[in-house]
Amino acid sequence: MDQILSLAATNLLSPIILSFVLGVIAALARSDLSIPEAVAKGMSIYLLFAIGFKGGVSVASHGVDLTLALSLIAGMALSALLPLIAFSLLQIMTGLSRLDAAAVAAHYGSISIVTFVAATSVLQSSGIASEGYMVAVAAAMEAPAILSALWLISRGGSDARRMDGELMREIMLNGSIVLLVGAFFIGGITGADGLAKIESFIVSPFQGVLCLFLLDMGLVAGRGLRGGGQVMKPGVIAFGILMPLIGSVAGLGVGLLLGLSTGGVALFMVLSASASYIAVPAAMRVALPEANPSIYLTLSLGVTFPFNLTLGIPLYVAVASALTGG
Amino acid sequence: MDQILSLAATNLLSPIILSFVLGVIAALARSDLSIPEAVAKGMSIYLLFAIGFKGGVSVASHGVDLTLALSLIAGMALSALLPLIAFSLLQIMTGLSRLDAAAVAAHYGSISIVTFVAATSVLQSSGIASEGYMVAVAAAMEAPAILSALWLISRGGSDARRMDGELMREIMLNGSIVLLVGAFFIGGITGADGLAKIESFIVSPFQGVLCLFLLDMGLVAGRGLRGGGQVMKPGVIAFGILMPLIGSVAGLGVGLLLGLSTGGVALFMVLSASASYIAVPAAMRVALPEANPSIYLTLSLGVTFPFNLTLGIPLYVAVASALTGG
Amino acid sequence: MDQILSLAATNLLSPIILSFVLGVIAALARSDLSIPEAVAKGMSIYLLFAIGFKGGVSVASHGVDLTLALSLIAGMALSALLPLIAFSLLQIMTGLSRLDAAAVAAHYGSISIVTFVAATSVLQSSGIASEGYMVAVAAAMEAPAILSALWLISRGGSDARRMDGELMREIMLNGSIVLLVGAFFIGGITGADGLAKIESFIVSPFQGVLCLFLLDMGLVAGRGLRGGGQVMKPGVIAFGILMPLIGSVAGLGVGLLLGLSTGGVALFMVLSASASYIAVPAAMRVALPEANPSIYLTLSLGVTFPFNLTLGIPLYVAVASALTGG
Amino acid sequence: MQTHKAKRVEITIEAVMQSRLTDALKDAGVTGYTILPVLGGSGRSGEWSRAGQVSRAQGMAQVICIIQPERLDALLEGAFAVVERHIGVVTVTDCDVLRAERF
Amino acid sequence: MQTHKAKRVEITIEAVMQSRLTDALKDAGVTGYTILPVLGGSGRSGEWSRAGQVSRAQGMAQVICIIQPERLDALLEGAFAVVERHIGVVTVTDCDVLRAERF
Amino acid sequence: MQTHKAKRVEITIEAVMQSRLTDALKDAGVTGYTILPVLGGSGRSGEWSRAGQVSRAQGMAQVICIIQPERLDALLEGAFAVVERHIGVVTVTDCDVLRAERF
Ligand SMILES: Nc1ncnc2c1ncn2[C@@H]1O[C@H](COP(=O)(O)O)[C@@H](O)[C@H]1O
Ligand SMILES: Nc1ncnc2c1ncn2[C@@H]1O[C@H](COP(=O)(O)O)[C@@H](O)[C@H]1O
Ligand SMILES: Nc1ncnc2c1ncn2[C@@H]1O[C@H](COP(=O)(O)O)[C@@H](O)[C@H]1O
Ligand code: NA
Ligand code: NA
Ligand code: NA
Repeated sequence: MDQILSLAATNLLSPIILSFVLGVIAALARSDLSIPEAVAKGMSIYLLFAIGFKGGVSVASHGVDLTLALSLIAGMALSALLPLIAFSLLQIMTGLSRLDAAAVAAHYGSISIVTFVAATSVLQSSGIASEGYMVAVAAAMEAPAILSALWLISRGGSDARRMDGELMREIMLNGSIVLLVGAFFIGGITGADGLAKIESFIVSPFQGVLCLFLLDMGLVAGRGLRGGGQVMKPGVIAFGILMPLIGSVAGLGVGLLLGLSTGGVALFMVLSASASYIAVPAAMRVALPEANPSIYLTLSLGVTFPFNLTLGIPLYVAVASALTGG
Repeated sequence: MDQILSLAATNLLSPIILSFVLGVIAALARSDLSIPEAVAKGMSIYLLFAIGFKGGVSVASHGVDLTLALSLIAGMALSALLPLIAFSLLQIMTGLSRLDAAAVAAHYGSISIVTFVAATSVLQSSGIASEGYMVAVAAAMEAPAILSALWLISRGGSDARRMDGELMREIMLNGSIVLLVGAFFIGGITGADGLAKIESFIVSPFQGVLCLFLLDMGLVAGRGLRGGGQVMKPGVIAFGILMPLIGSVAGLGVGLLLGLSTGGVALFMVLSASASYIAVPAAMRVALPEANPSIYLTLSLGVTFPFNLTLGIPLYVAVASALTGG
Repeated sequence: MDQILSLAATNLLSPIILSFVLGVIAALARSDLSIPEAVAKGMSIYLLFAIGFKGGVSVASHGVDLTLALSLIAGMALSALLPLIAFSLLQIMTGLSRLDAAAVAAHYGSISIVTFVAATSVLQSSGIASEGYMVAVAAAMEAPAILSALWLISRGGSDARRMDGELMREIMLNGSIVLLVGAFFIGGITGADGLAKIESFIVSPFQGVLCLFLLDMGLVAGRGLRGGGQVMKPGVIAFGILMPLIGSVAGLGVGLLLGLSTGGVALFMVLSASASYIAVPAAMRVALPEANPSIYLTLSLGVTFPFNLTLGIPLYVAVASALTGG
Repeated sequence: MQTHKAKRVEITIEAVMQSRLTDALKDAGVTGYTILPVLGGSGRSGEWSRAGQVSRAQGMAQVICIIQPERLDALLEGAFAVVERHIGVVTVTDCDVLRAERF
Repeated sequence: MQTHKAKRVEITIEAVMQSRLTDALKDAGVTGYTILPVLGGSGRSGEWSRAGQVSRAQGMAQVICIIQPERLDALLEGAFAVVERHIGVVTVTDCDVLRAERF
Repeated sequence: MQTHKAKRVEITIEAVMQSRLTDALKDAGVTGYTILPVLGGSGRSGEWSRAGQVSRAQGMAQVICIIQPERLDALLEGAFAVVERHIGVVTVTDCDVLRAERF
């Protein structure tokens, strides 16, 4: 318990979290502080490239094993199954329509890569190692949740065809996945030599870029909270905090079963606990345009993301440490 | 005198100044060289975050004292009073209308953060220390000048209500102030530990980013000179050089009275001498739309900024050194 | 031969080339991965500034000599003459109209600065030195080819006035040339001292930025190949590979005649072999609007650029090493 | 297809006044609007371009508002109160809209 | 100068639907279109702005299509099939064009 | 409110020709114009998008010019001389403007 609290305190007072808080405050105070869309997108490309590359380099030096394949499969299964739990929970806890509930559920099966990045940086400063291929697991968990959610809706019967080949292609080949997986392969192929060449670009400034990126996330989350406040009923908010806890327990079980390292288990918890706010919202606008975007965006970005960033990550890391004896 | 000249020469031949000069030349030659708006805004966010953060870290390690509070108050007083001097001077030296004169005066009470940043980098390469909280003084000096200028106009009686709550909020919470102050607090809270984490982002590349940012400032200043040439009467230009000198003397007096270090006195001079070109122009467009923006933008960016950057800063540093025995 | 192969293999498996390949694959697979225009432009400004500055610093430390002036003149001559060879070749090998052939020819006389940058980074990792002023030669070679191409057309007689003073100014003062030459002078003036100040901005992260920039180039090249496929007849594609080889031989001869170092000869080959895709296309849209941009853009970016990047550069470096005994 | 008569109002205004304008439009009973970025322009107060800026002070934006014809006057009064002292241009065009129940 | 009557159709639509819309326009026999970026807007589904986004999910774009009057109906049918379930606005204006042979 | 008849001319043109066009407009006596960025488009010369560019060579922009009806012909002559050999589209719409003394 002490460890959790001290980890939480260190985490809460890190420049990364404080930058996020600054963003939230600025947005709530209606400051005109804003980060240009192109710069935010540039930073996210940088973060994806760096995290993918480093994961690939780590796999190159540790070698590929069976656990890698099993982890990928387990991640996809989690992504596909978590929306079913989320959907039931939403029907119990909230008055959301089937459509809105399915759209929200899709977000919670999928993952938030920035939450993942923030967790790796907490692990790193705590000196806890993790499997490099967890970044590939992250990529594998992005899409299955969307299919689950659309299946939930089509089962409801209202109208059938929500998914077409074009949408499928868009989901599987969305920019973040391609960049993350591509950089992972580049890192895997070029290994430590490649990393040496671009280390002072993708390693040294990483934490600083993450600060500015989280400042922007804070601005967006704060604006969302300001605008989306009216749709945020107590039951919905409670779901946004309960669901990541449930997800993290599922991730914990899977991580322990696979026999991952402390860091690997913690990251599996983080991935399962986190909710998408990029790939899934875009897919939902195409496939379920009648679902209300304020609900899923505010919930994912305004409730679950801050919860995971501030309290969730230290909690998951502490639990993983305790249970793996790490 | 020798020291001033050698400092001026070193300053003039630094990559920072030469980048600015390159920008001016390119713009005057009507090259299509341009830095995308989003990139320029991204660099300015970087500079504000870095300078604020470093100021906060420095305060965290040196502790808070009474001089900090006095410096903030003195800065605000300077910002409020300098426009009155500027306004009288403009009425004597130029034929500008009351409205245009008040708008210009507001710019000279407020400050230019890039001039401040350039000065800190000159101090640093000369090995002169300064108080970390000067960055907070800079933030405190942004807004009071605007209120003074609007008071000057309302006293003139033409039409009263120029200022409303909305504008007040916009001024106090404008993005640059919020980011600068926010980063200052983050730096203060996380201290040297926080700095260690993001040092290779906010310290090492700082000078280089400043070069590219000044290249852009040069382009903008050059374009302004090309376009705004016709409104730039000799009296107006003379004001643009005289006023920073007067401001610097006021800053010098205040800095000496407060008993600041050599660097602190120099920075007080720089702040008082510099003229705003971001927060104040935007406020003027809202509150005094009839004032001609070419006058105040060209004067602030095309005359005073280059003057301070090239000759002013070395002069202020030399004077501060001589009078504080630094 | 062994050396060529091993150099080619090292080159092909570098993060830089693999990033380019990732971009091509993503575009061909119609992923929505894209780098915002502003960010791409920002990176290209960074690369031009860094490469120009470093060239200037190197000249400052090695001194100016006659070969510099001769190299500039030789570069301009090559740029002016290569389009004539290219034009004849196009008339023999392809069925392109005179207009399209002249437009394509202009691209091959001029140069691609990113190919140059990639080559310098190969030289550097092979520990081969080169003359710092080659960056000035690159700038000098940008424009003459355009004049040659317009002369080819005016000789054809269709309609005379393609070139006016305004276009001339646009070509000579286009942003890339001004930035490259300007940074070269700044580097030359500030020398090693200046470099020390901004080294951790323009040297350390250079390779990493180049990776992301080449990722974008790959995306653009891939999209061009997807869209411009229909105009790419076999003869045209063959030209896109033969012409850089011919250009490199011309560059080789000139470099050897001038008595340059191994690296200098290799860079002369690279410049002559590379084809423009920024300055020349823009000039062609103004002067020869009837020429089909898909042909010259796809050829330059989709065929010649990838060829030089992957196979050309190692080949040119190996040949230069062999013939200069480097 | 079934279309309905409507008015398309396009207001080019300084970026600093944008939120004041949209607030005024909402007060005038407007149900929606779309904002386009503006790259540059020229008028009595000279020429400007987005590339020539370090500050928000000079940027402009274009606010487009589709409304039912009978509401035009209220909108123009509201807009004019904001635009009056400021630079900017207001144009009104006749148009047909799909899904008129939205306006 | 010689001008010809044409219709100017402006469709404001979610960015995620943009390629589906332009595909539908091409199927409806449209010979060209132009796409403008949109900074923000407001409607029945609330207010949004480009600054408030980390995802493409909320952005919009404006597709402009100039066509000969007799082709309007085919275009509107095609566009409507895409826009139908989605938020967005479609307006049609009369205009004159130079170089009518292009449309 | 008091409005006046005017013409709204919208010219979509390659970015490299933009300054030549605005110079021609000024020569034709135009008092102002507004330039909007263009994200992409499609026409006889194929499809393009801003994301697919490393060079300015393919970008486009939209120049909007509000003028008094009697000046339309001069403007179109001037614009056409620039646009003639280049790709691009010119449309003219009737509109009403506030503050007509400005045009
Ligand atoms: N005749 C016009 N047609 C189109 N836009 C105009 C016109 N006049 C002014 N504008 C726009 O309105 C802005 C301010 O104009 P002004 O108030 O005349 O300085 C200009 O920068 C243009 O963007
Ligand atoms: N009356 C209107 N005038 C102009 N644009 C509108 C209007 N109503 C809606 N829009 C645009 O269409 C988007 C979606 O509108 P809605 O479907 O009403 O939520 C808004 O964000 C605006 O960009
Ligand atoms: N019918 C049209 N409607 C709207 N924009 C068009 C149309 N035709 C062409 N354009 C625009 O003009 C550009 C050049 O067209 P084109 O000259 O036909 O290749 C295209 O990329 C579009 O942006
Ligand atoms: Na999840
Ligand atoms: Na001042
Ligand atoms: Na060449």
